[in-house]
Amino acid sequence: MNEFDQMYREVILDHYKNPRGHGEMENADAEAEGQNPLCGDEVSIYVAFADDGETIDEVKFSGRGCAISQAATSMLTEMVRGRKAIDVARLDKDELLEEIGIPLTPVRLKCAMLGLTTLKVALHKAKGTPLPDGLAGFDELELS
Amino acid sequence: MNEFDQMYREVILDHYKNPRGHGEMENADAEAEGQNPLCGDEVSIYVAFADDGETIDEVKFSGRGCAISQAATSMLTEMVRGRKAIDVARLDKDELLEEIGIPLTPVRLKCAMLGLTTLKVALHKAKGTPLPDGLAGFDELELS
Amino acid sequence: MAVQAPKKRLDARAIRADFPIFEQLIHGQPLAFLDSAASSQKPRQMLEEMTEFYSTSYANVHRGVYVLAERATAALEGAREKVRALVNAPDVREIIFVRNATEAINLVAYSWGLNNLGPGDLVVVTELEHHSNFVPWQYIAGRTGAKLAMIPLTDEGELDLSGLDAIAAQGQIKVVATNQVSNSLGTINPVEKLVAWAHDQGAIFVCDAAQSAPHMTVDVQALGADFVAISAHKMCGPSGVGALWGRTELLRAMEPFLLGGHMINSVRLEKTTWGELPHKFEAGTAPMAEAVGFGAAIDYLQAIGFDAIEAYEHELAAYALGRLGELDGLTLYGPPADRRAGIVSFNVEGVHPHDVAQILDMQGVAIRAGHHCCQPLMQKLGVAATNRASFYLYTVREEIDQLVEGLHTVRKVFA
Amino acid sequence: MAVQAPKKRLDARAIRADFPIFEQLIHGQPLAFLDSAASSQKPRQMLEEMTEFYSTSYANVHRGVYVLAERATAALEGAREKVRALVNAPDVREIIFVRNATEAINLVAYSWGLNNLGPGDLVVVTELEHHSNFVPWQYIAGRTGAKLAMIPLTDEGELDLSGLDAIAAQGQIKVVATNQVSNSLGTINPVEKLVAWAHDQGAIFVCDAAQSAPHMTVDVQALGADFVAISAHKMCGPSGVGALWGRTELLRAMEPFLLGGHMINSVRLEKTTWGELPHKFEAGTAPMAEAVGFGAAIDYLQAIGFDAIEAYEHELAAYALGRLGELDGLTLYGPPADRRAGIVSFNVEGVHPHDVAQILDMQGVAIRAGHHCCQPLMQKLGVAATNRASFYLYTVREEIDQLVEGLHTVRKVFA
Ligand SMILES: Cc1ncc(COP(=O)(O)O)c(C=O)c1O
Ligand SMILES: Cc1ncc(COP(=O)(O)O)c(C=O)c1O
Repeated sequence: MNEFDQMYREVILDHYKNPRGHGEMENADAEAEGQNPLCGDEVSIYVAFADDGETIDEVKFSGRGCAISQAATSMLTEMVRGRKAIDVARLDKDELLEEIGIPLTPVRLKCAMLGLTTLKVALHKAKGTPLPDGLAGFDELELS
Repeated sequence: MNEFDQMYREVILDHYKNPRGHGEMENADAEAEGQNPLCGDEVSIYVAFADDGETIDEVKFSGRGCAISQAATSMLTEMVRGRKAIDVARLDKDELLEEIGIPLTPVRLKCAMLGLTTLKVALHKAKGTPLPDGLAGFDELELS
Repeated sequence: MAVQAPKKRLDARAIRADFPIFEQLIHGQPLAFLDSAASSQKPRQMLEEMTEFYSTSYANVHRGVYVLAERATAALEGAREKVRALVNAPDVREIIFVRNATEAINLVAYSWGLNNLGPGDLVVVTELEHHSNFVPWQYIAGRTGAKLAMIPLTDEGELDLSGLDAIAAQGQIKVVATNQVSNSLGTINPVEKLVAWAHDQGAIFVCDAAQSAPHMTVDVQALGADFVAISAHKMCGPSGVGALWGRTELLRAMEPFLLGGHMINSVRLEKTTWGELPHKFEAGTAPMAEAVGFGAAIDYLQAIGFDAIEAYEHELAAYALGRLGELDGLTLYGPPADRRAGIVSFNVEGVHPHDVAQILDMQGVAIRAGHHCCQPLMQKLGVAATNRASFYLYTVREEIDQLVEGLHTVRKVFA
Repeated sequence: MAVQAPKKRLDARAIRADFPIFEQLIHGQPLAFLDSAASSQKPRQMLEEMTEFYSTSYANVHRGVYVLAERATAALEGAREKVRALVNAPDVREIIFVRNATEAINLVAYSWGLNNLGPGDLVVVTELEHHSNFVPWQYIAGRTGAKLAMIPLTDEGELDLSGLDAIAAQGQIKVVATNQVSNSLGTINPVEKLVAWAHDQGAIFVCDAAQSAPHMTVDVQALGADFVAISAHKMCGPSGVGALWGRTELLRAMEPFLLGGHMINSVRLEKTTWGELPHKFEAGTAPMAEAVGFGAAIDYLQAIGFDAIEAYEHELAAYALGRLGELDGLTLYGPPADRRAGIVSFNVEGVHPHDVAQILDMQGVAIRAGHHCCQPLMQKLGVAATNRASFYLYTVREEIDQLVEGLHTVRKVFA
């Protein structure tokens, strides 16, 4: 298997072409926008909590980006549904990277992390918890 | 003859130790100050004209500087006495350099030219003639 | 600017042999380096001259009385004279060494702008500007209360000059700042016309020549501009050095920008006075070896000849536009080959530029994918990013073929 | 700061063999290079690392998706991490690459000063400052209406801290800016004390470490300063690069300084937003190869060890002060050897420093003659200029002997 078959393996292309959770959400319980100034890619993330106000019931995302960022965000929506907001806000990025399962260079790592970082910001904002220093550490990603 | 015997030949040292025209002058007809920002050396030049208002009757200088700048200025006072102001204001620097008669590196050339440039400024100021562009060209010398 | 028959044709294959970067394989493939607009590769001759300088003639410049300091000063000032000759400046003291074109523009924006702009004034840039000729003006305009206006683009990616009067009606134009060649689209802009317009308005004209100076003769006197900014690293020189050219009268009248050692005449607690040009604008230890390398790069380019370089790049651009035109689902941006420098921007339908560039990289092809520091232009084009292939004197047609091959693979992966 | 027994002694003769500059004769004599305080010579290892970078890994950084751009980015960011470790900064994003210490100080003066200083405020420097840590403050204070005050010197050439309260009474102190080691006298200043005083006043402390970082461990956390400025060229690195360290909170709160490519997050005609640290302060193409060379220089120095370097220089200073003391009619400036770095300033009675340096040069001895960019200090000393001999890790005692020999000749010529 050559390198680009590895990087653009079937599952990545599938998530890219058929993104799960793609769309917007009105009256989301949590929401944030992020962009990657290196390439101008943008993502908006919307979260609806279950009745307990803690469990993630639904996640949607919109925006534009490369296959890696779009696929990673699509996978992310599948990963976090049903989990507690607090756990996801602290999610180890390796968990997502494992799911993505391809070797990433530093520049592409930023693509892959755009969705997760934006989701974390949405959750922290909704819960009023301070952004951990490690998050601000995604220094190429502008979050708002 | 080795290099420093050449550069610090007898006549230079003589002018340095016994500068001609050293001193200040009250009510000078022309006067200017110059300094070399590379080393902080300063010179003030004073000129008295003869009754025709054109001939340089007396030149004096004060200030501090290295052997080259002091000797060159001392030699200069001997060179210009009795000449017309207008000719001295246009004096070719090579005439002075020939008199000095030693090889000069670019940095030391600035030392050697401090007195002459300041004298020219004094004369132009006194005569109300504009500083020629070539003078402003002594770009390391601050004149006032 | 039509393609002129150059006196001599350049031999890209021979030139290429001067560039050590091509002596390696990338992902097992020969390197097709198509990102020279971001920064060019370096010829051995230039690298050797810098090493030689450090090894035999290095010392801090200007103030030293000893041999090494004299040699270093002569080398730095010799490089300044080479830059002067490159841009045909009337006086070598108008050449100021800076880090890059960005700093050159900031120097003017701060030093001229902070002291000459105010409410009611207008700074005019274009929709085609690199951020480095946009954000400094926006920021300094903001600080001084002046306004920023933008000359828009036609659909072909050329400046639309039909609305100039409307812009002039918005305020007192004090600065017009545009590039000579667009780094995104390769567009060659009608700078002479804009200079005339700027001067009619009583404005100064700042020319960002970062992308033109590597590829064509830039003659500041023929241009008539007031300030010109260039970067060495885009023209076979080292990183860390660039030059600002400015008119003596303007530079003399300006306040200095960076303050410190070397740029002064005398320093007192009560009052400090500035040195003469160019020193007044060169605070602190200069990028000495970098300036020497810049000089060596100029020697290298001039030996080949800017006419030959420009003509060759037009050929490459035409060839690339032709070959890329063979591909389906490809959008090409910018003007026709005869009105553009060796830069080609495009998008592949349904594939994000990052993915295009990534898959190309795996085939040894280096292009740039992104906004190219031109977000206002990207907005205009309605995209987040484009792919950009850019050429230089060492580029060979095989590299463009390798790009086209690679794009076929991109389409296959995303089929 | 007492001399500590270093873990290992350095072998200057072996180190010297790494520096190609010493492979030549000057006026037929071996080179006695005693001007390292102005700029240091370069080891082969550093030069090779830069050439290697250009030859194998060069491209513009950060934005590129392809292999060369990734290598170049890794090299630049690797160098940043080396600078971080050098100064023990808590976070690598606090390291900003600039051209030199002068630019680093200007960055703070403009970006922090323009927005935080005003009438009634006071900026405090010392009589011992290099122009680069004096003129920027004077200029920005002037622009904002703040005042500049100077901590004076004792007759021994050390800071006189007895008048600090009187200074504080003159206004609201907002900035205290001093060097850690004086480039003219070699004085090692009590920076920690001054930092504490500055913070008591609610002021920020800017440390000019241009002359200390090459010679001793500079630990920004131990110092407690808010900003620290260094230059690579004084510490075996290339020209064209230096670093500013600043506290994250301050850097985050500050406006950017240079504007343009790379330092933005998004650019719109209506509004532009800044990138994250350190990018916010690094507009345009970085001095990439220079940063790589800086990193290599740090590796080189750390392999030898700053403790060993500092101890060795104290030895050389003591030896030089002893030998110079043998000469009649020589005035020595500055503190005793144990309170100074490897810098010795002096004057020869009746002989202008330019003449001293010239005659020494003819004997292969390179020293500096002038005001050393310290005119306020020269005023205090009541001289226009001094001679300065300065040492580094490649200096050998024979060079100091050669200096003393040469001074005998100076006396003979001017007898
Ligand atoms: C104490 C001190 N501060 C600042 C500087 C300025 O350094 P640079 O010229 O590298 O900016 C120097 C170097 O001359 C210095 O010795
Ligand atoms: C048109 C244009 N202007 C300005 C710049 C900025 O150049 P530098 O990053 O060397 O300052 C560039 C380079 O990217 C450019 O292409």
